[in-house]
Amino acid sequence: MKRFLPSLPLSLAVFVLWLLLVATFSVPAVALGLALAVVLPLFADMLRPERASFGRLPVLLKLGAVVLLDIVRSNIEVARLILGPERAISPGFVQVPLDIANIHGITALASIITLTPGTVSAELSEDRSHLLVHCFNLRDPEGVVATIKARYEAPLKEIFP
Amino acid sequence: MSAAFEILMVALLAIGAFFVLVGSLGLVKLSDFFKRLHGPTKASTLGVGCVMIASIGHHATLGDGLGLRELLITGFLFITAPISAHLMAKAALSLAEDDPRPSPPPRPDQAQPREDDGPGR
Amino acid sequence: MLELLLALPFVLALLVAILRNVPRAATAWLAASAPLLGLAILAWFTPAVMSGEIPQATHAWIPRAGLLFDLRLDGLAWMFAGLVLGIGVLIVMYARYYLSENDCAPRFFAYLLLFMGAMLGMVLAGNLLLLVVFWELTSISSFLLIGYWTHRKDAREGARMALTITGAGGLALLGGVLLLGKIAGSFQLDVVLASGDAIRAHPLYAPMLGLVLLGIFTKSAQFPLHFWLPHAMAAPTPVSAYLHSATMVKAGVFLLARLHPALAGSDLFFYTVSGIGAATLLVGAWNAIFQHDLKGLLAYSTISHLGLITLLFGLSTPMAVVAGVFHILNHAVFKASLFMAAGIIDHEAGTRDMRRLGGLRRLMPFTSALAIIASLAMAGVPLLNGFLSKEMFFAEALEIRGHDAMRLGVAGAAFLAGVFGVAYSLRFVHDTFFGAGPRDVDHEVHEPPRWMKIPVEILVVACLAVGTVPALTIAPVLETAARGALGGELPYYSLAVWHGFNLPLLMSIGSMVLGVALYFGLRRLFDIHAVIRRSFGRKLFRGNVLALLRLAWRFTYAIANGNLQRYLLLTILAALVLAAAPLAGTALFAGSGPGQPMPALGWVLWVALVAASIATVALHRQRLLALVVIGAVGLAVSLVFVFLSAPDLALTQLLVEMVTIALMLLALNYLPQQSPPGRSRPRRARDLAIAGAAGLGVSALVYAVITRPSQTIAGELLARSLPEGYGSNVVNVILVDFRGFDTLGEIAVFGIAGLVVHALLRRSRLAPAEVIPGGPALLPMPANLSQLLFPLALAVSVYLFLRGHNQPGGGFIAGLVLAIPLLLQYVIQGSQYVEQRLGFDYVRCIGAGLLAAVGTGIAAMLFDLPFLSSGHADPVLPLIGPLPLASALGFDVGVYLVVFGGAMLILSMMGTVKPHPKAPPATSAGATPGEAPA
Amino acid sequence: MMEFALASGIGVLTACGVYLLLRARSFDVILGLTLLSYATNLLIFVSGRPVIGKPPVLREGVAETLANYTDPLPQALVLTAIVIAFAMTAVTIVVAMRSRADNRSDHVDGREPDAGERR
Amino acid sequence: MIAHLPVLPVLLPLVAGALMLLVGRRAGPQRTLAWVAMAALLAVAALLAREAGRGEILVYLLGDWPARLGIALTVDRTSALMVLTTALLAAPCLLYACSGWDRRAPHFHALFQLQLAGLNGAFLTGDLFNLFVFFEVLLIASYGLMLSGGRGPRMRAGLHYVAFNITASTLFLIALGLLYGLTGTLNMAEMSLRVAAADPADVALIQAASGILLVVFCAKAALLPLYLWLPETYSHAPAAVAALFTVMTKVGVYAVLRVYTLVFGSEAGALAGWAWDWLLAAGIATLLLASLGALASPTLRAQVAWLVIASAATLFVAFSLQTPGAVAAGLYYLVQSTFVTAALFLIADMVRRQRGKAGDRLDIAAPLGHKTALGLLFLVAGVAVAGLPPLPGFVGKFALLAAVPEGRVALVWTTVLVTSLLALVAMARSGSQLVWRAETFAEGAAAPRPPRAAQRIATGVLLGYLVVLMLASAPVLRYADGAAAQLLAPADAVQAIRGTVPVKRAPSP
Amino acid sequence: MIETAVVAAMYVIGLAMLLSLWRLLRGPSVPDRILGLDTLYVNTIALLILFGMHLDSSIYFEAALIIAMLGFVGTVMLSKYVMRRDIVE
Ligand code: NA
Ligand code: NA
Repeated sequence: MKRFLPSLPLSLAVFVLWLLLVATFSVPAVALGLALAVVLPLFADMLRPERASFGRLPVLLKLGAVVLLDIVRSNIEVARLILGPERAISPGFVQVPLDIANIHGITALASIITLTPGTVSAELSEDRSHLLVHCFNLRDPEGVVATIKARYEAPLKEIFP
Repeated sequence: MSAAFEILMVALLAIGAFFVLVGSLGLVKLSDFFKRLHGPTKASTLGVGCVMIASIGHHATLGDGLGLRELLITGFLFITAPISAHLMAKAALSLAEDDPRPSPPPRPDQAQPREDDGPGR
Repeated sequence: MLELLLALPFVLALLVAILRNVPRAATAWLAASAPLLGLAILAWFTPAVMSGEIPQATHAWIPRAGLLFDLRLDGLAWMFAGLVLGIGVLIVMYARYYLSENDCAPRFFAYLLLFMGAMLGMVLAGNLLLLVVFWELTSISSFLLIGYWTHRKDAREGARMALTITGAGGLALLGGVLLLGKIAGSFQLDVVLASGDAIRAHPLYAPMLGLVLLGIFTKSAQFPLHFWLPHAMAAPTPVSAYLHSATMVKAGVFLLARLHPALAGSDLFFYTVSGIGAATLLVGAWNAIFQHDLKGLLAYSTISHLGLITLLFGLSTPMAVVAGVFHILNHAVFKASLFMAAGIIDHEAGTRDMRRLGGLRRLMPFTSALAIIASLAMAGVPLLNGFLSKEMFFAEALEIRGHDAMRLGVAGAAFLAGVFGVAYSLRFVHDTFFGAGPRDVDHEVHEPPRWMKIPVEILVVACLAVGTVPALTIAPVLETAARGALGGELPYYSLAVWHGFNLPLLMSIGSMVLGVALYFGLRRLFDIHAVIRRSFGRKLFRGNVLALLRLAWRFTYAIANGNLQRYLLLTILAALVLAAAPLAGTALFAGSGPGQPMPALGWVLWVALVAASIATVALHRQRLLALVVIGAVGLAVSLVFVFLSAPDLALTQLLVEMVTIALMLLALNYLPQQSPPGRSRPRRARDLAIAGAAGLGVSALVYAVITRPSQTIAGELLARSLPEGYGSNVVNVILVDFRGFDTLGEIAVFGIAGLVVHALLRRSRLAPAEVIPGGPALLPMPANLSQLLFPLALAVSVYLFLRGHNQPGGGFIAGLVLAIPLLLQYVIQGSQYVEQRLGFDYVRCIGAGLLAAVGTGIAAMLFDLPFLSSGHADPVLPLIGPLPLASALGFDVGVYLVVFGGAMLILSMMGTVKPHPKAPPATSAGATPGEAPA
Repeated sequence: MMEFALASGIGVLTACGVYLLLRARSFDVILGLTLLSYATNLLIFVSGRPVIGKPPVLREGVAETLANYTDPLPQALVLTAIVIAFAMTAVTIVVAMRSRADNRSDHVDGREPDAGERR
Repeated sequence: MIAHLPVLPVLLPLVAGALMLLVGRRAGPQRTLAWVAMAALLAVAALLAREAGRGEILVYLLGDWPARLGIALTVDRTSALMVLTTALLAAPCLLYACSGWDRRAPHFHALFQLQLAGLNGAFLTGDLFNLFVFFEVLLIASYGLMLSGGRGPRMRAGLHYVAFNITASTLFLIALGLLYGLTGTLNMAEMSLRVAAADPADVALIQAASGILLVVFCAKAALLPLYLWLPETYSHAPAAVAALFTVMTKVGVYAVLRVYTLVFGSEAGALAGWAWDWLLAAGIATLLLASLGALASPTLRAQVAWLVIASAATLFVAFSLQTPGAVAAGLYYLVQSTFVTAALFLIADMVRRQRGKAGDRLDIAAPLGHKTALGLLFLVAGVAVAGLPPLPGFVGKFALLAAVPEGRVALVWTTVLVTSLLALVAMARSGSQLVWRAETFAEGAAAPRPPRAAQRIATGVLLGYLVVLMLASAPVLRYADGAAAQLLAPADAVQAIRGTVPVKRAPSP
Repeated sequence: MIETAVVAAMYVIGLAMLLSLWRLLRGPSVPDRILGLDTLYVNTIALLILFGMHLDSSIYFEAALIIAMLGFVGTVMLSKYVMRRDIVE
């Protein structure tokens, strides 16, 4: 199975993408979508990405909701800061120690950090033990680290065990 | 089309345009690269996102019927924005005169080097 | 038969050249067989020619331009052919012994026969253009013969000089002949000779005559273009004897004789030709006295005699023409023998310098006797042939009609030349054969081989025979030849040796006495041997050639100075001038079309475009910055496409922009990061002004065009796109159907670009401008995301490809959407990582794509439709249903493959350039051993 | 007004391109050629007369005339021109790289100008 | 298949080039493919010339679209002659390259075929934009041919060549955009009608656009003041490539001839023949300067390159006279000058290889291996290039001189005759320097290996063409007369192009 | 109403683009300019979507999609160049 369908989530993603693109459910379109969903991940697999087992779906959905909410919230927060006087902002870097070892997990975490306004993941240490994060307004480094670990890293550890 | 829908659409457009503008405004106004780096993330998330939803609604009512293709744009932005932000940050770090990075706190539990090399090599 | 006569020398020249490894005697006999057989043929024609017939052979060559291969053997041609062949036999015989063991005989004889053929062709030509053809051939073959001893500088220079002068004359002659043909309405000799009056009356007569005479005078070494002839003496003596006394230099006077009926008879002709002839006569004779080299003396003497003949033809009376023809014959005979004698002397004594020679009559009495007799003929001593024609010349000089001053002048010149002639002949005889013996000669001097003398003997016998019994020997020949030259009735003339005691005889005697007196007088006055005569002509020639070369050099490299900026500047200026010229003074611009309003957003775009362009210029010295900024220009341009209804263009521009940035960044690594401060301020100001003018000009033109109503055929394209091209994206239908041939060319260009880049970078090692310390950047997180992106992008690529015919998209766009994510893998993961895993052969990809596109086009041909005709099918597949298929899809597959293959070939080659071995090694501080830069 | 904006925009691109084209370094010349190619692409494009919002992609029920769609032909030409320009740029860039490596100068004439004649 | 004849000269090399990319890099299959394609192309070109020789204009509607909508290939005598000349030239060039260069230059064979496809496309197309595309095909292939396997100075020359040509192509596009904007069509025949019927207010604009176009063609043809790029480019190209390039300037000349007789020709109303006066002046000036350049050249190859410019300039002089005789003489001269300059490039290369370090430098005396054979080849080629009889250079020049109309005689004759003399002096100089002045090899020094048979044969073939041209002057000139007649009376061509109906499609909707 | 809002939003985006352009042209550091370009791309996506709404057409969707999907490639390469010079290692 792994040989012909290396990554089910990827196949699914391709299929969904295809359906969204063609925006019809005609037989040839769906058939082609299925074919692509099989073939394209095979191509991608030739690049031999690091594999990961995929954990619990409900956690994923919950994490998604949290992230979306955080995005909205921090968007507003950052917009306020930008429009306000600049001296109110005190930016800074913070090293987030990582518990999660899986590269997919790390990637997801870093992406979430970047997508959430106010924080940008700037660098992953070579041993993948620390993520360097730049905060737009860094008042409480420990607090930021703790929030990240609790809100995002913990569920991600469940998703990518 | 209901007035409520219309108001919702206008609001979405307003919010979207606002965040896009704020992002670019930050880019101009802020004094330091790392501060500015936070600008476009607004634009690419909430800014574009709101416009996208408005567009879905618009085409669903006026145009070719319901299509969720616009979601793909946000989807792709969610994949690509972190990559570019990450690399820009790394680029800026590599140019920084004195390293602004705080040293990582010691982590006794992960002292030994990892075995797998990762795809980056 | 005439054709055979002409072909003989050429055929044998080829034979002689091919048969290189045969004994010299065989080569010589082979070579001699050409003139011998030729003489036989000529003899066969003789009765007919003598009876006034003109055998003719005509073949078409380029009839449209009046060039016929027409051979014509009238009396003059017959005489000249006889001269060429007869002396030719003797020369071959002589040369067989003359050439040394080191000389390559086949080459010599081949050249000689080539020349012989050219000469024969010239005299036999019945078409003036054909005559020019052979005329130039004589120049070329004489060039080869003069330069035969290639190792000698004087030979090379002499050959070049002769070729330059006679070649120039030949070109002038070509011009003259073309004019003559225009005037006469034909290039056929018969026609031209018959229309003398019309020719002389024509307004173009003077320029035509000038050009023809220029040809004649250069060939016949007339003053002041005579100086090449003495330098041609660097040739082996047989060549000098043959070409530079008997035949080639006679080509000029031959032509003078040939065209006499057509050209002569005007005052212009009379004064020019006789004036130049007289000047040459005197200059040549005077110079001959002071030559120390035997061949030099003979060369100047030849010049003088050619002047004499020219003068005679210039006088234009029938008698003068007869005398001229007669002297041609006589001079050929005695001068050839003299040259051969000089050659024998050179051969035996090892020198031709009269200052070192002397007393040879004791050492080689027989040869001396022959040479002395020939010299006396040259001096015009009675009972020898030279006397007869000289006497005729004196007589003619005294009978010039009308002009008293002219008569006096010519007679005086004739007399003076006679005096000089006696003087140099005497010098030749006295300094060589009498007096004290040879000095500083390392040879034992003795008689030459038997067969080397025979040619000289024959010629000297001829001198004597003609001189004593002219009526029995030369009279019929002269009559035939003169009739050919005059083209009609001959005047009365007598070839008797004794005409009574008259003024010409008095002149002869006088010149004899004064000549002897002059020679000994000069010797007494100052040492004639010490006179050093520099060739003024050569100096002038050399100077001119050098000046020409210098001028050429200066001109050429002042303009083509190897500076690209200048080339580009000139190109832009040329375009500006040619575009501005028609517009100067016209009130153009605003067309009649109503202008469209500009939305404010458009101005935003305008500002972005203009600001980013100007910033690119302002920042261009910091290259990376310029690249970033130019990216904004590209984005602005694609937005223009978006707003102005061109979605395909916008897509393409966006994608190409990305790839272009990639290319430039890849290259920038191997180039300096900054441009040094460039040119001086005035230069910059100039460039700025030109750039401004170009921009203004383009703006004006564009504005003028787009405010005019359009008259495009595009309406029909729109209408026929869907029903006949099976696509609703009209742009794509144009690309793959209406103008599919353009696209085929376009992908060929794209594929070739890939090949070129591949060829240029495949094995090359380049040094990066700067190596940043540290190993390759590790980007695990972006790598992970980009691997996720990859299959999704592929799906988008397939989608864009499939819908391209009906919606924005298509093969090109899809190909790039496939290539860019792959490029991203290269960037983020490194080339080694990608190529080990995804080993495409991009070159084959290009080939397959091209084949697919062409194949789709060819498929139409199987249905008897033209290449690239589109087809359409709606197969109904089980389970899937109807599947609309346009043949354009096949074509687009080709585009897709080529674009993907080409783009990736370019990018991957540029990305995987090997660093130059001399480049500083990347000091990888933290890198593990496996991470050396790929 | 739009015509004027387009014409002037193309003019500015041309002027900037020409100025860079006349610089002495290969990279500057390549930049100039890139700008010029933008200018020419736009020029060909507008020769079909610029129209906002009428892309030549046929829609059902809309008459296939120039009143409803913009002229597609120049667009096809520009597409070809873009591709060709890209190919040419690629080759130029590689030749510039090789010339720099082989001749040790990125001067377009393959050698550094003497001090006297800076250009 | 005969119906598809016009497109085959493009398709054959294109397919061959594509196949070469698929069969891998080994020389065997590559050469086999190359020669099969070459033979086929020769046959096709000969057939095409025979068909065109009948006097009808062959129109091939690609995609079965009427000429005004799609792209039509148009074959008249001139284009068929160009295709045949190219094929005849290419064969010996290929042979010469097969003596070894093809192994050292990556993708040589594919690039060679694609170059031929580009050349033939440019000669055959009847569409102005398609002409641009094929110009680009042949140019980019020429970049590859010139630079593949090259180093150092060749790269510098290549950079000049590339940058210059891209600039010219940019101008080409500008001109095309303006012309399309003003006339609304790209088909030359169609455009000619629209130019003839142009609104008087547009005439100046059309002329301005066509002026820019003229600059482009003249840049490719190396006409004053745009010729400066050529000597360094050609003298740095590999021999077989330089020899093939001799037809590239002729593409520019051909394009001028085609466009400015058809679109702006005798029937173009206010713009009839406007370009030819400019061209005559520029041609004469170029001819003079190029002849001086030939005299000034430091190397034999540079000298030949200048002679290439001189020959192109001669063609401009001939064509700009616009009389049937002069145009025909020009076409004849075009063919012969292509062959002779190509032969000279090959000879220069062989000479270079026989002279050791001195190469083909003219100012250094050096021994020359295999002097006799090389000398003979040089002699024949030199005679031909200097326009001396009896070789066709003379025939062409004299046919040209004979056809000069009254008012121009003094100017044209003086120029042509004087420059012929300069060429003669130049050839005599270089020949005597290289061949005659050659020293003997030093004792013990091994003489260089003789030129390979392929090299000698290739050169011999090119010179053989000259002999054939000389002997067949009458029929070739007759053909050229027909070609000139077609060019100077474009109405028939326009009629034929517009009148050709598609095989299947309706001519109009 | 919506139409007006769309147009107004487009103007706002236009303003944002000018601001991004200013950063792109002004610098001062290279990453600043890269950031400006990146933001310009993101702004463009919004503009394209709005323009599609304005025209009632989804014809520019692909352009927006491609910018979203591949627009960042330029950013990546430029940043990599700043970091390493050698963008394909
Ligand atoms: Na690299
Ligand atoms: Na590398």
